[in-house]
Amino acid sequence: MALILKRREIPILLTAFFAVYMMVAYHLTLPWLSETSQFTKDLQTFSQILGVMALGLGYIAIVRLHVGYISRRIKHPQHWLWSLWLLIVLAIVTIVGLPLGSFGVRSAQLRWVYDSVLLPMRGAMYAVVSFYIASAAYRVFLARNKEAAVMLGCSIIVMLTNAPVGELLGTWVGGLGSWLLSVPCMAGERALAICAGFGSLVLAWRMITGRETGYLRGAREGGAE
Amino acid sequence: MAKTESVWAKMSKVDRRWLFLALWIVILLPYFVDLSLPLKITKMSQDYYNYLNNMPKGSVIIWGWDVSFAGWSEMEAQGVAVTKLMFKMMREKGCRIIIMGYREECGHLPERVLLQLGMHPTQNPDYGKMYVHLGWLPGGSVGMSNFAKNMRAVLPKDWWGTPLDNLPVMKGINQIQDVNLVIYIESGGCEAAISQYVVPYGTPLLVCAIAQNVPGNMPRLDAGLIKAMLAGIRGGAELEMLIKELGVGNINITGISTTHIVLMAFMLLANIGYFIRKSKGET
Amino acid sequence: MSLIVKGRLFSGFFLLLSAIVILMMIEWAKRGRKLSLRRIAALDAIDEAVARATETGRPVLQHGGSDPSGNDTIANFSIMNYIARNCARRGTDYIVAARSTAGLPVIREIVSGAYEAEGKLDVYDEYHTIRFGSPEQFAFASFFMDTVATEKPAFTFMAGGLSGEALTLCESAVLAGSIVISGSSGQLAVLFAASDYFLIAEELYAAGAYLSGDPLQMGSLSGEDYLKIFLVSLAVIGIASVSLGSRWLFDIFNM
Amino acid sequence: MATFEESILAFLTVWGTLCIYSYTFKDNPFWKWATNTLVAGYIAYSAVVNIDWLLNSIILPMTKSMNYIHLLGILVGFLWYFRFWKKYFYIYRYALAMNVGAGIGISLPRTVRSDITQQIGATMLKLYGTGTLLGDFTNLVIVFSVITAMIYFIFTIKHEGPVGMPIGWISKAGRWVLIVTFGVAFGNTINSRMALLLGTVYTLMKPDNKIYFGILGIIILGYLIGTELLERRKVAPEIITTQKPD
Repeated sequence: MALILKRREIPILLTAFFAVYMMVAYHLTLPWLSETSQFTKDLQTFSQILGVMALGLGYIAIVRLHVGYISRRIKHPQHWLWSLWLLIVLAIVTIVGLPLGSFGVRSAQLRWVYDSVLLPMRGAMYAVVSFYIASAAYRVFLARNKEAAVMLGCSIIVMLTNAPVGELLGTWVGGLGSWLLSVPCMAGERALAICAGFGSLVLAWRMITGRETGYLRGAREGGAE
Repeated sequence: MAKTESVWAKMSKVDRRWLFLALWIVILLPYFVDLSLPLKITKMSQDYYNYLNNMPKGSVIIWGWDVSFAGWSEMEAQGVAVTKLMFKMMREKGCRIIIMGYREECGHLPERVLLQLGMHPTQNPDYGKMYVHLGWLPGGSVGMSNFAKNMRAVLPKDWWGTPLDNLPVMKGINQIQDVNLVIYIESGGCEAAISQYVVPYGTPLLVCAIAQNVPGNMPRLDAGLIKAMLAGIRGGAELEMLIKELGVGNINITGISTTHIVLMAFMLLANIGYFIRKSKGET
Repeated sequence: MSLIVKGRLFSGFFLLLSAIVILMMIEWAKRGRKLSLRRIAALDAIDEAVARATETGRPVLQHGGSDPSGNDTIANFSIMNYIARNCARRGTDYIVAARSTAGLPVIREIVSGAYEAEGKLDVYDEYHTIRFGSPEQFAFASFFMDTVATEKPAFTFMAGGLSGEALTLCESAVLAGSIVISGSSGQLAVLFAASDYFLIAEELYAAGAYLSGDPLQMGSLSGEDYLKIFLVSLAVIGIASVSLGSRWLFDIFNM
Repeated sequence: MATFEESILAFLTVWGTLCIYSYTFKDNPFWKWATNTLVAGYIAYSAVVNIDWLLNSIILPMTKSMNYIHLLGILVGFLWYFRFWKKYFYIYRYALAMNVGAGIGISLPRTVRSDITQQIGATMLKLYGTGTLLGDFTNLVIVFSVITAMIYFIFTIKHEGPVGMPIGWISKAGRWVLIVTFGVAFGNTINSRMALLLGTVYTLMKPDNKIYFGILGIIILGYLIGTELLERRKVAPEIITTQKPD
């Protein structure tokens, strides 16, 4: 029995069924096979709840990882005491967020957590990258060749368009900047979007036909060869 | 001769922390010296404002949030300004506003803005009559698609637990066809909203985009999938001017000027240094 | 009432067509169809960069990619196999900075397989070569930068689900004096500016297909190309007819 | 005057932000503290918010009137957790497969329209007779750019021979289009990142937070510079010997 359940065909068939059914239902108007038929609606509600039920996966994975670090008393990539601190924070936020007593998602305590810790810190985390943009602009953004020069020129015009200071140079800057954005850049992005669409088409068809099973284990069996 | 060479060579190797220091200085500068410059309203923001202004009376508008905590630092200007405009439309035109989120953070973020504007249910007795906050909708595309067909199946209650059937604002609104407009504020792309609302049902969509995603959204704007777009912090500042309520956008836009000047100066210096070194055969 | 919802006919047809073309091309490639690809500049650069690392005696560092489910990561694994074999052959120090727990076993398999194929399994030290950082974005970034600072690689290859943190990684590697080749379908502009060579979106997939010779990837690539040629020709016909004042093709697209 | 609670809030906000910014100086314990706190806080936050949705929208309504689809979703949802059971981990693939399948089925046909057919449709522009010279020129640029950039992404035609050569030229033009695109996108990315930075600084400079910004900023910066100087004194000779000529 276990051998049958272990077979890769079962998940592939499930993927194929869900994907193909939804695609067909999207296009047809039959009373029993359309986007608004009861079965389609039920299937979507089911999928949505199923997706949310994965909420604990990341949670458990990170607990396991850091419990492992602590039990092995590792020093690299970070000292195990930091892992201990991580688990403490995890426990505190979880307790504050669960509906126990006066706690819960809408409680003042959780508002504290996201207002004073998560919101400013996550913003700052991404803002750190802006410092690197500054250093990249200085160090890497050289007009070494024609390509780099054109790119540099376009960036500077767009920067002048985005900042109010550009208008001091005249209205042509803003005009040129918006033209660059809405004509050549738009066209380039359109080509990129079309190609990205093809990328997802290819991946989807490979998954549906079971040629691409990487997502089921982490990666394709047998590696890349 | 040898001396100049070493100066330019040194300049290319300067510790990046000096650049960071320069950046800190110009970021903090506008808080001490008034450097504000006049802001010209761009066509994109004007179109956005006009589109909302021309909405007929009594429209039903979904004000959808898809901003992460990380993106909020940039999107605060737009988020607050659009919310203000929504409430203005609610008062003046009797539009019904349905606030909702599309990711984990977006139950709390709109709540925070409602508190800030004095429109939180504990502060405003009108809550539920003309506007509602539905909380957040999990499931990404699958969730959106489901919500579009059958709102009450997946969000039977609002963010504070009141059943939707008890809220007068939700009367007669069961599916996306009952909604006249979707506004979507994003920090991670608006593809899901386009593919779940616009493509199958043709619901008009306005997007408030983080500046980084503006180029990526341009083809969709051009193809008419997005009706109008507000771009980055500048869009936020311009909308604040259009609704005549200046806020965080107009404070930070000055910083955009100063930081951009410094960055351009960095680029220029680096390139001058590079060309001088190149002409001397140093590279 | 028609059988098909109005406005969904053409896109539905295209969906079906794409399935047929892509699956047929994959099947054809599996039966041994030989495909030749156009030259991709960054691919030649990979060889040169590995050679330079060998000369200078400094290591080659590769980003292990995030969770292995997308096209980017698949391509990264193909390139990983190529670079690992190259390094094993030349005796160059090779390091992978792994990010995803799900990807870790795959990376181990690929790298040990590459060393085995070159008959260098005796010099392969897994703990030295494959280093696991953290699945979390910025914790990984910090780990990666740490690795760059201590190992001073001569060549850094990055691909596979790069996002907001990518610039910090790239910048730290450039500062350490490394050649950086990256490939991604996101963060294009930033990486294009900051790396020495950049594989733009599909170029990365093509590079992965080319280096591995995998019929699945090759076949998909060729299928995509046929579809692109089809669409480009439709666009040209459409532009011509619209310019002449007729919108029939446009109407078909909206059917 | 801020209340005690508000002061603590302000202190925490500034402290967390500055701990993260300390990283721009170098790797240090403040940053380690901040990143571990943030990872844990964020994961726990998203878990509890998800649980809250499940409880409020699915489980509690179920106690009033039974909805079998909801019940089935929850029961099948437990298959995810087989992932952590070594012996039967493969059962977890079933949940994953259904989830992936539904995702593909729902987004693919719509993406084909929004990202492929609609985009090609929007490229079918009039090349002359739009009324203005700029309009004609703009349309020409759009058409030229989209087509050349798409041809750049065709890989299976070698740029040799009578057919390949012209395609090679077109493809080169496409690369230039992409470079202009990246230039514009880079400018916008800079704008975005600077706005993020300014947004966090705006929080730091709020009246309640300003004072902590000053104090904590000096403390953290002092620590960083102090340790840096100490380290430099220790490793200075080594740096000189290992520095390579550029």
